[in-house]
Amino acid sequence: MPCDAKSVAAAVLSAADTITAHRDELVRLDQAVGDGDHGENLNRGFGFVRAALEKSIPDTPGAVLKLVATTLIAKVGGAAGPLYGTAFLRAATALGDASELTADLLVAALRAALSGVVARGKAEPGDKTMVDALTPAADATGTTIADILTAAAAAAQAGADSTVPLVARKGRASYLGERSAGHLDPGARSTALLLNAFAKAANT
Amino acid sequence: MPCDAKSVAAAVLSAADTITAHRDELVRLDQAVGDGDHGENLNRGFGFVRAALEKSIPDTPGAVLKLVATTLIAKVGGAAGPLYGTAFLRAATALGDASELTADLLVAALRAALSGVVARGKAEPGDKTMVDALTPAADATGTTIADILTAAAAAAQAGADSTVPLVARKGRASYLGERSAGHLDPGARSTALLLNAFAKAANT
Amino acid sequence: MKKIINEPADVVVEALRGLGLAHADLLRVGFDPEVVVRVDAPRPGKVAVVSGGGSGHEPLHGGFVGRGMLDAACPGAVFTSPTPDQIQAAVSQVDGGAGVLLLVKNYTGDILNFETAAELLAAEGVDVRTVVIDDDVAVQDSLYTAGRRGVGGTVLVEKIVGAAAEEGAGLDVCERLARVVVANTRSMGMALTAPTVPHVGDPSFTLGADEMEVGIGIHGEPGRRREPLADATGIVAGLLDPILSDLPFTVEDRILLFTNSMGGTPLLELYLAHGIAEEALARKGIRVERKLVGPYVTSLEMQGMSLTLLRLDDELVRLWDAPVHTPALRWGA
Amino acid sequence: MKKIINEPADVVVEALRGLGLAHADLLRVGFDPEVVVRVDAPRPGKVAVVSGGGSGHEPLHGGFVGRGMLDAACPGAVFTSPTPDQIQAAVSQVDGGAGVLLLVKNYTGDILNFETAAELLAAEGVDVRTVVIDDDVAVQDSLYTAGRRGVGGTVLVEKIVGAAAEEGAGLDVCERLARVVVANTRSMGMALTAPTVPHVGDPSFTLGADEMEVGIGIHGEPGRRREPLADATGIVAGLLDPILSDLPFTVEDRILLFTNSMGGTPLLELYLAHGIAEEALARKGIRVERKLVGPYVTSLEMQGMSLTLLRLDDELVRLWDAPVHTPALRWGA
Ligand SMILES: Nc1ncnc2c1ncn2[C@@H]1O[C@H](COP(=O)(O)OP(=O)(O)O)[C@@H](O)[C@H]1O
Ligand SMILES: Nc1ncnc2c1ncn2[C@@H]1O[C@H](COP(=O)(O)OP(=O)(O)O)[C@@H](O)[C@H]1O
Ligand SMILES: [Mg+2]
Ligand SMILES: [Mg+2]
Ligand SMILES: [Mg+2]
Ligand SMILES: [Mg+2]
Repeated sequence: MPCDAKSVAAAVLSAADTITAHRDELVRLDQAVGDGDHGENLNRGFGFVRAALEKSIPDTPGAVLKLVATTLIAKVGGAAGPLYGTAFLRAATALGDASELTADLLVAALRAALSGVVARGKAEPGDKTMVDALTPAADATGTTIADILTAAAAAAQAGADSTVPLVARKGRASYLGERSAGHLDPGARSTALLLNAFAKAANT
Repeated sequence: MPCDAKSVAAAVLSAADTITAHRDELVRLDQAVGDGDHGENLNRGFGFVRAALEKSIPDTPGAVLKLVATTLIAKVGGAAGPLYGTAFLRAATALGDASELTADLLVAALRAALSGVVARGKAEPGDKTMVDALTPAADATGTTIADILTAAAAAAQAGADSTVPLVARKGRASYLGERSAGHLDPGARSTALLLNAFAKAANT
Repeated sequence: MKKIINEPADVVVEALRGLGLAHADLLRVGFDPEVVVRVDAPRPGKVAVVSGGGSGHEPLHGGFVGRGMLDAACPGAVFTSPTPDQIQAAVSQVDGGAGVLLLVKNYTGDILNFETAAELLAAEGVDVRTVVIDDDVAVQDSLYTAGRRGVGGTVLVEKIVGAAAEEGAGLDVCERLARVVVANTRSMGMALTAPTVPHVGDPSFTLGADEMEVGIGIHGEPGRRREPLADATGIVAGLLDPILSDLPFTVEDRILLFTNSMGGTPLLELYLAHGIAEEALARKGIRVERKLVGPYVTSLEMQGMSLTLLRLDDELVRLWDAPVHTPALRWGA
Repeated sequence: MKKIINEPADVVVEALRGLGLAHADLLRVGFDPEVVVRVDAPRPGKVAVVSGGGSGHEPLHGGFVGRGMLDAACPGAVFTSPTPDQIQAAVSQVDGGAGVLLLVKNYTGDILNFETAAELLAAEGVDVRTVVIDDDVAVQDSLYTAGRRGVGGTVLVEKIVGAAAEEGAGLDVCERLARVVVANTRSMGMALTAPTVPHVGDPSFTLGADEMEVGIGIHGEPGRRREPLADATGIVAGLLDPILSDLPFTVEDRILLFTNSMGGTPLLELYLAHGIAEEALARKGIRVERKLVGPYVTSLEMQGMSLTLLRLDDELVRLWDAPVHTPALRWGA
């Protein structure tokens, strides 16, 4: 099955549904080490994404991701808005104006997303941020889109889980010092959730 | 045993102790239908009375009561300060400069106290105020000071108890309308407590 | 009890010390008895405007001492009216020989203590007048209550009368004006939570998670009735309707709308409620010409709000706009 | 959750509507995206001073829009930094051609969003500078944190830089001045209770009846450490000591002392704490030359307080005293 703009849009819509379903979980996670808005902010942002995609779907996979990026940047705010916005923007750039997503383009897009987040947020692996989920995800390989995304999603969740014992060194959780240890990073968790939703969409 | 200024002062001191012991009870009663300060205010006022009497005792029973009156007026505030202040002031006036309290003087003093409170506060029996305790108390008769005070204390407590079902028509409790029913009036209770302390002192 | 205090018995005195230090340019604080007086008092030939009441309603009254408003305030214990000697002391420090106007919120305790003070002052030859503020429509004004409470409207009375006194109006004019403002002011309040009085140590009443008290006063007295928690639109309507029908306020009235926080309600919510109230009034054709939004007549940390409406005329607008310089209200000076 | 709101998602927009109605003489509120701008903006030739941040800290920032302070504020969702398009919209409405200074509290979200906006604005040819405010001594400023938070000191930066811009100072001067104020300002806060974010619905953290959070921020983030509840004297010392030793402030320093309520702490307690702080500073020989006491940088209904000290010089005193006319801060105008 070719992965055109419509397929990518469908995957984004299912990711939006995942965020809605996990809004409260992300709020709770962010309450523990931050300010409790991560789930609300992403849900608000993806709500606007959903509305935009339901109105009309751009022509190329890259254009779909660019729409996601600009919407998140304009509607989310907080740390996650610009970080996810940049991730989707760089991924969109990596896709160029290809009319279909390929395995190679996907690998390139994941790496571009990671380097965008790192460029903006300056976090390193181990800082207890979404970078801990995105870094292993960007190493995922495979021959099909579904394989790569499945591997990326699993890697992202493992990376997210690895944030639990860490002491945060970036973002709002870093204010807590040692008290940030013992909690899952909300941004790492949302990264895993998004990739998992994309993987599911690719596998159906 | 003659009832001179020293005896009256001793009775006032034991009344002060009673107020301290019942401070929290009076706070709770006032919380239910008012603003929760009745116990604190009386306790603060009688604390100053205690300090004054411990320093020096005036020469006559009337002068002792006048000291109580002026101290309560100056230190209590709220409704109870001027009302009890007036009660003690009128009682003091009724005693004149007699060097000893007699049964007749006591009856006159109780009546004067009641009429003072009514003159100031304009409450009638049944309005759910200290007047409901003081009115029956002022009707107390007997041949000795101890008898009269014992009867007055019992009547005051019965009067206080009678306030429970009433809807308040004076004071802060009146703002509650029907919701004031079912609660003991704090001022009626403190009147009963004071008279009971005086009766106990007279009986020892 | 969670509060930033030392000994509960010392709260008022220590808070007054802080007020005096923070605003030494405007007022001086006296102790034993406690009074807050304008730094430049007495002002010869000026009517002295004096108010007071229990503490716990800050900035009322001490925060309104200064140019164009109060000459002195008498802070009682928390939620307890001041004593006559405080009132006498305050008056003696600010009496400029042109008479003294006492602005008294209608509570039995306040009435009795100010009354006693007024008698004693009159006996000393001071020309002292008393105007009682009773703007709370939640209380029925009848023979069978202590009458309506003085609540949010107090700020408006103090500001307007203070402005007149500052301009040199005589005692008769100030007294008349105070009565006019009282006659044209109506308020009503509600609470989501109860305040905790320091010397009591626990909340004044208990409300369920889905309940609110409507027709609440400012002393942690329970309100007139308990209702299911409403949304902001419902809350505002529940306050506005009884106010409007009481005076009544009518189409084309010019009004001052005062949206007051009871202390614990954040400004975010207060502005939200204010907007709803202004829009509701506009829909009814009532012209909101002046506004005041903030925590001005509070009940410690109680969450809740009140609305106050004052019917304006040109004179009242002019006096409202006149310069005022106090810790809590300041403009034009 | 007990709040005076309608739909949680509409809180900010509805509150802004109320702000706009209440202060139509000073500011105008725009929607989609949300901005608060001076009513007389743009002022040709004047440096535009723009700030913003999450909502829930009112009066920060919208309450400081007006003459002598901010030209515009960008209110984000509750506790969420604004988005670049809000910042761009605000700047485009107030840019008077003399450059724009963005005052940004140091939080990752605020930094990233203002950074994005600044890039886009620069690309459009706007001369835009950014000064980051990071006055919270509770956070270690190291490679291993996001750096110190911007908290209470924000008001002081906005007031002083706003005064300079109002007098006609150029962008370089305004930027330098903002950096000077930031460099000389230190704050620390504590909380007795947690705020409840409307879209979350329950308190941001839970504290035992005998606990307090020390080193708290203004977003309901838990503080640096949890301690047994102390009395006011202990609380003030616990805030003052780390502030004093940080800059450090020394004997004979002239300072502005800002005693801030986190929202839910009543003025009675705040003045009490202020008095203790002023007396403690006096004992150390540090001269408190200016004071600000009130709820200016809040965290919804959170009970708690912060102290901010700013080391003054003659220029800062003059700019602090300069006229300001905003909803929340007003003098000399
Ligand atoms: N510098 C950073 N680099 C990468 N990710 C970051 C950085 N700072 C924060 N994050 C991520 O952002 C998440 C928080 O997002 P969110 O709650 O929406 O923003 P805010 O912290 O502004 O409230 C954190 O859990 C973390 O994963
Ligand atoms: N008009 C009145 N006449 C007589 N007693 C009154 C009147 N008003 C109030 N009281 C009494 O005062 C008591 C309350 O006293 P207190 O709590 O000290 O004063 P406040 O109501 O000012 O807080 C009431 O319980 C009632 O007995
Ligand atoms: Mg967050
Ligand atoms: Mg009482
Ligand atoms: Mg009282
Ligand atoms: Mg946030």
